[in-house]
Amino acid sequence: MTTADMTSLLPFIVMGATSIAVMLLIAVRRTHVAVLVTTLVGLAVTLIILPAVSSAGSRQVTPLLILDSYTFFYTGLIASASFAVALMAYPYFRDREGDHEEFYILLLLATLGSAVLVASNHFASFFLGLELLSVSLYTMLAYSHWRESSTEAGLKYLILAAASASFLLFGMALFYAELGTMELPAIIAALEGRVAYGGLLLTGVAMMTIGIGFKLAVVPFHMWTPDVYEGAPAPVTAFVATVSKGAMFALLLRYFIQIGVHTQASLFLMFGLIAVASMLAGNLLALLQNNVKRILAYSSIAHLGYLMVAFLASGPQAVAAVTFYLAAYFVTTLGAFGVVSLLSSGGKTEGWTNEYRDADALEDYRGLAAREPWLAGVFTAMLLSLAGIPLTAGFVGKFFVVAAGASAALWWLVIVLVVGSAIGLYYYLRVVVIMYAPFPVERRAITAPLSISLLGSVVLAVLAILLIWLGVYPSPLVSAIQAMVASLL
Amino acid sequence: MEAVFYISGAIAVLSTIGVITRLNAVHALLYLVVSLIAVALVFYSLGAPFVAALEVIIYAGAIIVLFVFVIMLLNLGPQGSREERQWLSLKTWVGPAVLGVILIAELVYTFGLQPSHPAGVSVVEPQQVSIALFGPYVLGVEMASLLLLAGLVGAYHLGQRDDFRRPAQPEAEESKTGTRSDYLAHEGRALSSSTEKGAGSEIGPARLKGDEQ
Amino acid sequence: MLQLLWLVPALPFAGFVLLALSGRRLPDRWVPFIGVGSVGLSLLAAVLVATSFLAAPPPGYAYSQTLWTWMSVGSFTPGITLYLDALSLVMVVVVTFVGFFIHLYSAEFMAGGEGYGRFFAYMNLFVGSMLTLVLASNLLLLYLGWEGVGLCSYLLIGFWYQDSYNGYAARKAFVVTRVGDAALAIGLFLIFNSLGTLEIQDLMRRAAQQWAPGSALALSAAALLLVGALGKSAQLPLQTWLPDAMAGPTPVSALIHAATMVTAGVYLIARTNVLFALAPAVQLAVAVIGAVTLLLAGFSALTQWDIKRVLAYSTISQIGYMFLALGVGAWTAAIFHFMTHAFFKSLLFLAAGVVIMSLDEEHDMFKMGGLRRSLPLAFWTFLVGAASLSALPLVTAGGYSKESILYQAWAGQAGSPWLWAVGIAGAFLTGMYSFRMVFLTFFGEMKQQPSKKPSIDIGIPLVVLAALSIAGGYIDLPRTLGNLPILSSFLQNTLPPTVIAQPAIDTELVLGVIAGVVPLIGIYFAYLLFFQRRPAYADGPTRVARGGPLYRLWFAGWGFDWLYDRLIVRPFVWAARADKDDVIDSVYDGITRLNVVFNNLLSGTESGRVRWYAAGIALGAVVVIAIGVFA
Amino acid sequence: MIAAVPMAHGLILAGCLFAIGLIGVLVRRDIIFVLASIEIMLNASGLAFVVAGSRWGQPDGQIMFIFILTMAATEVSVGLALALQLHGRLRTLDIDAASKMRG
Repeated sequence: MTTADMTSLLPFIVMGATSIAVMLLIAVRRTHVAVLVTTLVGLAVTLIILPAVSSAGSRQVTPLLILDSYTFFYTGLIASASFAVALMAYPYFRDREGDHEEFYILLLLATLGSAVLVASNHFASFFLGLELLSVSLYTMLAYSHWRESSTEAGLKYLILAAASASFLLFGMALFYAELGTMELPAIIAALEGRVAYGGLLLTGVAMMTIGIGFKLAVVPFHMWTPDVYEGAPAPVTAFVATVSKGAMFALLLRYFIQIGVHTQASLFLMFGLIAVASMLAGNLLALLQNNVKRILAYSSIAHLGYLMVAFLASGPQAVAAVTFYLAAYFVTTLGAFGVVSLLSSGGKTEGWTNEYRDADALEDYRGLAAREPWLAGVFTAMLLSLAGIPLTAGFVGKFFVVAAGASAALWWLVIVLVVGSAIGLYYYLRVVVIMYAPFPVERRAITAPLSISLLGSVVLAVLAILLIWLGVYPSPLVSAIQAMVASLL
Repeated sequence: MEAVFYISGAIAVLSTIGVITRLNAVHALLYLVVSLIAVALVFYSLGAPFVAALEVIIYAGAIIVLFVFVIMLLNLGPQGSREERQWLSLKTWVGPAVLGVILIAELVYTFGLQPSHPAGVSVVEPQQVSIALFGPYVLGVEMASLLLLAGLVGAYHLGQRDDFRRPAQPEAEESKTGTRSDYLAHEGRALSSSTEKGAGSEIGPARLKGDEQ
Repeated sequence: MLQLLWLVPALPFAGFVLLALSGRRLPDRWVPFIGVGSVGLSLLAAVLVATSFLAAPPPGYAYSQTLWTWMSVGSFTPGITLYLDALSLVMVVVVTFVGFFIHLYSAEFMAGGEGYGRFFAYMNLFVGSMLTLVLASNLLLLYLGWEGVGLCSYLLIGFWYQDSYNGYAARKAFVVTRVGDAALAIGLFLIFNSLGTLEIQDLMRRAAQQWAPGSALALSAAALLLVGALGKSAQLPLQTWLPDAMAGPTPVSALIHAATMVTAGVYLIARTNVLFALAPAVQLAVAVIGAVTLLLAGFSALTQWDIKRVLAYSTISQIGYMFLALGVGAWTAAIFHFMTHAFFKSLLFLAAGVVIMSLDEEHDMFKMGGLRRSLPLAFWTFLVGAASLSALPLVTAGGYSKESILYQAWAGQAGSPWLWAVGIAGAFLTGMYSFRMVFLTFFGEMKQQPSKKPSIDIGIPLVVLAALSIAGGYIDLPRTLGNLPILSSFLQNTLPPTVIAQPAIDTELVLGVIAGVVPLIGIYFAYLLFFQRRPAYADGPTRVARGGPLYRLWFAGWGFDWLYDRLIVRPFVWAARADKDDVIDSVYDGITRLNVVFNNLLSGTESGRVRWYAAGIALGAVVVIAIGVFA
Repeated sequence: MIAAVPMAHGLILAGCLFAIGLIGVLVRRDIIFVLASIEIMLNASGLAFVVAGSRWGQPDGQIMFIFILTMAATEVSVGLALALQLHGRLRTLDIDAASKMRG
């Protein structure tokens, strides 16, 4: 560990140190605002030093971590998302019972875990990053322990995540048993030019896919998604939907595209089937759903299916497509859950939610446009972006993914993608229509006016601007991503 | 030493089967301890004495104690075993057993096809392990410490038993039929009927039993 | 200064964003500052750009400003690029100029009404979209502006949405123009597919190289673009939406008819003139459609009682002239007429708006009359507009532009005496219906006292536009009158020159005299029928035959609405009803039901039980390993 | 001291323990048993690592086992805390009782 190593590690160190600082702060004095500010400062410092650190070039720090532009790009994405989540969490928890401060420790640790995932260069850091993320998430999901569904979500996630993590570990062990190394560059070198993988490696990839597929929530490892999305506090749902999945997908790209698993026909078939099943099942499941969080959960299954198409296309164009898509997906999903989170804020007294539930029933959104035109507008924009309507970030992302799939001649996958998107349009518009329907008369009397947190509104405004920006003027991000991908592959 | 591997392997499998079939939680945990010690012997026979010791100390020692502690805390009596008997009909075993056996078959088939590489030909001393642990894996140790911190904070937060000071207001959770839930709940009109419908049939008996205690 | 070009469309968009975001929180008195100011600044930017363009023309007489590349996927790299040449410069200046005065007028006209901010937001978006359309350097961006214009027209026609008729009119405008839009979109795909680019200049160059004149590709591409243009420009057979579009507030009508929307089709054809030159049959179709439309709409205008409907039909008719000009290859004449038309038509609408407003929303000309003394400003400006519309020779702008079209319709390479004759007949009708409006509204006995007078904010636009309706023509004097074709020679830096088969000064002179006299005859007839009401003519064809079949046919716009109702709408509704339980339906129904069935099946898997989910993972594991290892 | 069993046998042992643990997760309804079954699965994965490490005579497999041990400990502590929550609320450890959310 040289000084240069430490410098490169600085963003990670800052995140870890911030979590400990928050813990000490809580020990001294419990103040929600102070904890929030410390968290935000920590994340902001991370974001600020990222460009400086990344300009030093790529560097492998111990066999465990590789700190290249790919790592720093995704770390930036993840830290920004966590920043937004922290800002959403504040109004959400403020007026609710119980201790809120530990949440930020866990948020920071989960962010650090995700960053370790994208920096992973070794099975050990893969596994430890994943677990740091997962263990923090168990508690974050169950954080509102005054809500029964929150506990339920945490428990379900814990059991399934632990089971699938053991699959992942077993797969890694098989890789290690066959190749005698757990370092990614050594694995790539060992597999260079190997035509057929043999049973151990094939089983290893399959078992690792189970662990990865669980985190990504692709079919058939998807079933936890709606329940966990529904049960978790809305800001945590935003985190699960973006950071946890994004980090895992970044890792999937780094490992499997570089190793070249798609060159094995049977593994290609396996991933292809997962992609097709995810696109179809995700969209079909969302069709008649009456819970907004569950709709978004099912839609996320479909979106990860779309991403798998680009993953299978492989090559620099596909990696760029995935990266842009993920960035767009981060903005869109954070925005959508930001709206849900803001509407669910307000504790015992205000709004139409109360301490024990989030604003996630579809009916909660009836007539929202009349009451909160600005929130309804943002939500509409986010849903349209998820549906892939032009001039939103989602359209550009989907366009890139389709282009990647088409240029790799994955016609079946592209066709399913288009069919899936067509089905998807229905349920996104269903939510939009509900929002612009008249506000039910019988609820006017009993629902107090909403007081929407200013902080949350600012976050949403920024996300909405980003959404349009990426939809109208994506080229700066695209060229940044292309430069970043060029250095990776 | 090959015999140690095979004998303790067999013991591990059998006692593990014991863990998942026992009705009484404490019995199951005892089987688990046996299984873990058997696995520790396997480690030893494979030339990994350090982790063999850790397996006994941490797994069979610390973690199992956690389980026992919770069982004591909840004071699960013989009523737990009665429930278990009721839950564990033969029928519930069929599907999981089939899946598990297929998985075993797949793995055994794949592994069996491997050319024979001997394992455990040399002993990896604790010293070697430690040097590696604080050499190339030092960042891993740091991450593991943060992992433990996350577990600590989580267990602390979730360990709070605030369910008693919670008011008796039930949650309005009806996903598919959740259309009317919100404003009813808002008015404070108890939604007990719908909650009961949703899960009452499942929890009802269990809750009654719990209350009898 | 040319770098300021991006500001021209950006400013109205900025105005829209500001107004939309501030919503109802913005006090009404601030709204015009943003709404009018943004377009005013846009006009200023346009003028600056135009001056520097004229002072120092950029190389190739075209300036393009790439703001950014939208996305870049393989060969598909649509840029957000603005393209300024003589054609788009004229369009931009006219659109911003007329748009600004209409906005200024609206500031007063719409004041106090509900949705003041919303109105200006839509209007700004409208102008911004039109400017995007005009400045777009590729067809994709043009299409974006095209759709934006369509959307805004929908929003603005239905602005007073509480009245269901307005909603109907808005829907009608949207649906009918959609027919054209769909054709345009298909045309874009066709062009991109065969030429590999959507950059307008590139595609015209490539088309000229790759497509033989009259080839099937060229014909279909031009035809698809033409159908798109017909929809937006309200030409036969897609003209029916425009008269109903009067449902919107009067400034909206002025904007739609004068500066934006309907002229988009004219612009599209002029912009892609090479494609049309490669498809002579389609170009002939443009001329014929224009000629027929101008005549039919002229007859319809003659019978309307609603002053705004007369103006609407007159727009259809005047756009018909432009199409006629495009069809015979008189590109510059079409743009010239577009310009003069923008001046006098906006003037007429705004003046009519004053009349309607002061008579408390009275649209019926037969209930007006004698307003020339009580509303002098409206009268004089309306008179100027009507004179320019009827193309009075020498003194009005419309006279010069129309004469230019008529001459080239006869003498142009693709022209023919037949087309000229139709145009002359149209000119007669134009004179007649224009002055029918003037006489019915401003002369005769006064039937209703105006309740309010226009203010200065309303007066300025009227006077300015009136001045331009007269002076605008001197920018392009024909050979017979001084031979000073400033606009034509400027435009011919971009547009191909019109080929005159046998240039002969005496033919031009004779044709010019005829074109000058015919409107006067039309006005005289109007004078006899509607001013003097001479007994011999008082029961003239139109007035008497108010119940007659021909009259009714004309009044109903040649029954196109009726025809479409019978031919398309009713059969469609009938078929839809009859087909309710039929095969086709059940296919769609089947898809829906299939989706629902799958949804139910899959929802069943979401049992909420964690053991069940674990079983899903286990099953998935078994399958995934089986596929991975054994497949 | 040296066993020199075929590596495949070690992996098969690990696979068997793993599958038994999986069956336990699928069958048992008591959270305590489910968590114990998960421990079995994790332990089996760790065994696989140790087996693999012993084939190569490297310490890496054992180090992975140590990390797995760490993770298992945190997993269990959080899991048991959640079990206490559930018991406090529903007075049962039946995992199927926690299935309010579905569809």
